[in-house]
Amino acid sequence: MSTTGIAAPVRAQNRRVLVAALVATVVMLFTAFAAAYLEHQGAARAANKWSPVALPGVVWINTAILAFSSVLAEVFRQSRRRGLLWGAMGLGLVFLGGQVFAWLELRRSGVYLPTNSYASFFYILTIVHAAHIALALVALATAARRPRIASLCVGFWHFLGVVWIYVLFILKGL
Amino acid sequence: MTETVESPTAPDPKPYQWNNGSGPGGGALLLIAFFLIGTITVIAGFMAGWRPPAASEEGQGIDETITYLLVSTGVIVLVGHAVLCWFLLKGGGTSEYRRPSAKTEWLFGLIPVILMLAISEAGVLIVSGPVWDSLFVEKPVNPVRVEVIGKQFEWIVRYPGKDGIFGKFALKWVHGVDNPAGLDDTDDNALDDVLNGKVLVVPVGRPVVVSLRSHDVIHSFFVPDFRVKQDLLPGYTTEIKFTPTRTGKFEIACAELCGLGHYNMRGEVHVLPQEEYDTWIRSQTGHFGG
Amino acid sequence: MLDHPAPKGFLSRYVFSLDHKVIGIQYIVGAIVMGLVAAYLALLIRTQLAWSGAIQQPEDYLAIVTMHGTLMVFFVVSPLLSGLGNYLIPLHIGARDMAYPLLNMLSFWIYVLASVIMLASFLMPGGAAAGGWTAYPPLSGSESFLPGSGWGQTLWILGMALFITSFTMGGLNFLTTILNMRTKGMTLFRMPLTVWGFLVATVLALLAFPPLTAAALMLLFDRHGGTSFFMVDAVINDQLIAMGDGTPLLFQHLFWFLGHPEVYVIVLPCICLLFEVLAAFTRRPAFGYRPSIYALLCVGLLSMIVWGHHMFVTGMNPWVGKYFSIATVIITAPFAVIGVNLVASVWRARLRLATPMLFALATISAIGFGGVGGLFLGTMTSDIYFHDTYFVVGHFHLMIGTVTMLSIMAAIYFWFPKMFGKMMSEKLGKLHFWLTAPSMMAVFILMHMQGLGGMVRRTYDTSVYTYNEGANSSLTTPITILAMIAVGAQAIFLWNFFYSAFKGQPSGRNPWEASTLEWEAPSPPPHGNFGDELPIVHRGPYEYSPEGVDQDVLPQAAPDPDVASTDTEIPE
Amino acid sequence: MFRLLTLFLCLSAAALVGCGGSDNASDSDGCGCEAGCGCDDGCGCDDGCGDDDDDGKRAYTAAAGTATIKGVVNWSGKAPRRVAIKMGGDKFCSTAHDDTILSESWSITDNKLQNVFVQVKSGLKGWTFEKPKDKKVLDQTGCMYDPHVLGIQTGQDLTIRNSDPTMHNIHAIVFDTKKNAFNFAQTKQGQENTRSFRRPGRYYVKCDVHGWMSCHIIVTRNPFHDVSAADGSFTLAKLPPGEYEISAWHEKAGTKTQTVKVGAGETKEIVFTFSR
Repeated sequence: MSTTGIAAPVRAQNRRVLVAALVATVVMLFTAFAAAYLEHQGAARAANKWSPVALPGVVWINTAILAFSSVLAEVFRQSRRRGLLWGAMGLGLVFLGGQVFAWLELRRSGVYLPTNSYASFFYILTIVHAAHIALALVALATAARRPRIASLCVGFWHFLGVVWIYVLFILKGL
Repeated sequence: MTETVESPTAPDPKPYQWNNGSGPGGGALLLIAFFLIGTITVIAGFMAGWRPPAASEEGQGIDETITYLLVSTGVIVLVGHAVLCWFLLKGGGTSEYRRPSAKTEWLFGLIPVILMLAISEAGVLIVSGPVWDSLFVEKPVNPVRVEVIGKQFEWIVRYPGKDGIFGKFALKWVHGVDNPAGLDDTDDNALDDVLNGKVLVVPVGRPVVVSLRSHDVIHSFFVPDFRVKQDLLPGYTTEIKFTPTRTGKFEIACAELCGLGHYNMRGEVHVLPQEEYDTWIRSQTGHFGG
Repeated sequence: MLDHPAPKGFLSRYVFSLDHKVIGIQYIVGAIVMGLVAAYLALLIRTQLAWSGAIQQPEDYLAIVTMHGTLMVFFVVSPLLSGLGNYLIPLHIGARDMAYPLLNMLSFWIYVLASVIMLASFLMPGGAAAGGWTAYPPLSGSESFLPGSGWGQTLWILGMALFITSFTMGGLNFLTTILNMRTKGMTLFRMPLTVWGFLVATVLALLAFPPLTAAALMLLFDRHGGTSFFMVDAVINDQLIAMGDGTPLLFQHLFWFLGHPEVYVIVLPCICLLFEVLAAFTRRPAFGYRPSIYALLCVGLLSMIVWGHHMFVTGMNPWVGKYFSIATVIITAPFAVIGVNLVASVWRARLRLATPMLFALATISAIGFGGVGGLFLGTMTSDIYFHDTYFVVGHFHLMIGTVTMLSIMAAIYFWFPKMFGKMMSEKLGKLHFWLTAPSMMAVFILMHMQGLGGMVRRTYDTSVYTYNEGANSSLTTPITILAMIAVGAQAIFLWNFFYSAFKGQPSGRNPWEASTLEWEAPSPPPHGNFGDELPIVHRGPYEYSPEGVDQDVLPQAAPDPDVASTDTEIPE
Repeated sequence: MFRLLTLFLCLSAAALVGCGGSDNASDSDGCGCEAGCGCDDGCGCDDGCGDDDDDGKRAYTAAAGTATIKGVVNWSGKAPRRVAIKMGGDKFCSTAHDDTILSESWSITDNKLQNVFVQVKSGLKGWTFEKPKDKKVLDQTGCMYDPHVLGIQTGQDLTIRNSDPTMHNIHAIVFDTKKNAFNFAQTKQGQENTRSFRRPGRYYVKCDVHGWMSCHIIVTRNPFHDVSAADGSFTLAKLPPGEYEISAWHEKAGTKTQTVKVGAGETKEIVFTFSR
């Protein structure tokens, strides 16, 4: 009689499928926002009401922070030095702080959530992304003690970094 | 694992046993039910006694699509039910059974694919395509242009007036009876615009292009006799075209849920002969007296 | 054997259970409770329509219509399928439990929380959400438009958000379990079609729900954050209310990007489980196993790209409309394959007309009617006439009401012995069937007829217009009476269900002499489902009446080396 | 809230038992504010909050009111054009009237302005007023509101009746804030619902089904208000003696005020004159 529960390889495969599916749902979520953004932009441009707001400079610093955090996490994944993970998470927290700073910065310049549709999209996209980052930080924290899920958590962290680039691309490039 | 698991093969006390002797007792009833429902539906669909006769050219086109679909799918449903009933009645007994080969299975997969693709795409492209084009793609010749405004819960009909040009409007100018359409009373084009409450008056035999806009939520302009329906979106102007083929009074219904008075958002279309229409439109004075 | 030990106390066994079987039954019972509420609302709607007396106010009527739709689609049928899926998937594929039991339990309890919040909508000032189950803004965006669009709508959004969370958690679990937890020998193409149905539906749900999440979030911001994603300046009581310049159509796109696949999420498992019931009661293999699977995949794929057929009359670009119409009617092709295979499964049957079989056969008929009704709505010009009439109501009630309900009934009657180790009463079951199936079919087919007469849906009083007088006066009251019969008959089912669960005749391990894996387990299956060793799968799921064998059925798990079957080698 | 709880319970009761009863509970004006002077919550209490003093409140009785202010509202100049209402499209309304119905926003006969709301704006410092026992009635008849301008005291019951065999909905907003006050439908002839107002202010009422139907409800703290009749006359009776600021408001012509001093038993006449 086996007492080991679900076999380890199956377990590992389960996790991969789970995370892959999760990634797919997050992609769909942000794609939906991107589609909404495009639709709004089209309508607003047609009515000559499209007025993008200059992004606060801090978002570029945030991008660098998130990228560096990803690098640290990746090195952790390969070297399994836990200090690096704490570093990555610390940078993640700094990123969240930076995002809050960006929101405050926009508020100071008189750009609020309802100001115009570009501002609305900036806030809603960054808020949704920040919520994902916060959840991923929790996942990373658990990864510190459970090496078996570390790689997947780091992978998801990279993915959220890519999502952040996607968000910036929506807001800046589209 | 501490729990002792019951062996899968352990015998149960009084196990249920399928009684082969009971036979397909309900089979005949089932057949009757299927056939009745199917036949009645298809025949009733053909009769369609409740559908008001089409009163517009586009409506006749749409009716053709409906008839085409009723015939083609009616046959499919009837044949399908007949086959099912035949299978049920005939049964297979306990005699030897030849398993359908993979080839048969694929063949029976291919036949419905081809059949349904032919029926459905012919319906879309051949039967309904030209009607769709005439509604939305082709430019109407010498149309009557009218505007219908939807608001909770009524229709406001606006004519361009003597100058034939719709005047400027904005929501901020809307006020009750004085200015229900939100016309700009400083715009010369707007001064002679005619408002006609909930009644749309149009001539027979000419295409009518109705511009639609909404003051609040989404409504849907639906004239069942003309078979046309078009949503009104706040902030946008949409258009629908129809060509009345006979005179009379028809009803306008709101087809999109718009609030607690949705069911009561009734309007009327009066289709007049061209001369009567001309007389009528000439007798109308602009809302601002222009 | 399992990550979680066998439960000891009442709470861990029956309430906060990690066992997929208990969670499955919890889901089913929860859905039955919500179903009673939703069915009651349906009767209120029908009473108002048939005897438009002083039964409700229009604002209450709209709230009832909205909540009936929302509850039925998201809180009754979806969780019924979550329940069946939870119960059946591990048993079908030979697993001891779902991949993530804790996630599974959380998913159920979040569903309970979502249901409570959704029902609390009725208690809000202004009443429950009343903007329709589609919740189109601007109507659903401001209290100024509709009393129910106040806090009732906010709770509706929160309830939906929680439901999506719950459904996503369940979906992740289903997907992982089906892909990874199959027992030895259970290849993808040996899986019962029920599992295939759940697999495709799960993938669809995971991809389609996030856009609704986005839409709900934006609607929430519009309502409480002052944004104008969907809201547009409006005139209310002659006063201009500045709401911005959003795009109301955007919501419809996002909603139907979910809404259309959601229909298939609901319908596909229901259709697929029919094959299983049919096979067991015809003693013949399900016809066209592989073609059905490919058709299923095609339906799933196509369902993601045809949402626009819900929006033919919104003033979309005519070429876009044409595309959506062409793509939509393509779906009839794979669907017809499934339909033909269902009918052909009865070919040369050795019929056993037990209750589950009756329900399954009636479902085939409902699929026929519902399927062809879809053609009328997918073809762009006929949809101009039928859009938002009772034709639509009849059509989708036939597909996601009748087809789902009848096939879920077939499933419950079929797998009840496995769930409780008892049989449901056949007599009561047949009575239930003869009262339910014909009346349900008739109700919704007659609604199609009303739609042919152009009757507009969501109307509080249908007698305002004269054009629909015929359809209204001759059909509305009969429909209501039939609906009352259909709902009333469920009392028989409820009695049968709960009585038989305790006092039914013992069923034994495999009362229907069926072939799939779940019948290898004892009834009800113990903690861990199967005994010490998981069953090993030797062949496809429906080896009834095998050739050259003196046996009625070859179960998937039965090793039978002397049978010359093409499919006996065990892949690793 | 309790109304809705009742509604829910009603829904859960029998299908055939009517829920009409749940409507009759006296309802708030949709603003959750207690009587008081917190004017910041946007519930439209615009009448002299500063006048009320917590100290020395005297309860008003009919015996204290011996003075009367009478008057007339004049119109000078050419009367503005009145818009004719087109009631076509509605099965009932279009046949309800034989002659043309004109919009009620300007109703001037012989240079007398009708539908002017006259009230005591200030000068009642220290008085407190009981909730009146009698009800006011807002009728919907012939697809018009009767009356077009209605004054009512806080807490006083307003019976809203539908005398037409067609559906009307009564959609009231607080005029100043444009917030929803109430919005419900009366579907059948003879249906009555009761509402009352907790906060003073102006409420603009419309029937959304019949866009021409509108009326104004002005809620005051005291019973001294009147609406000018067709001959322009109004009466503010049973006032306690004192000096008052009287305001006259017309939906189109705006507001005018006068100060009048009346002694015990005295009757004073005043004249308001509006023009374009």
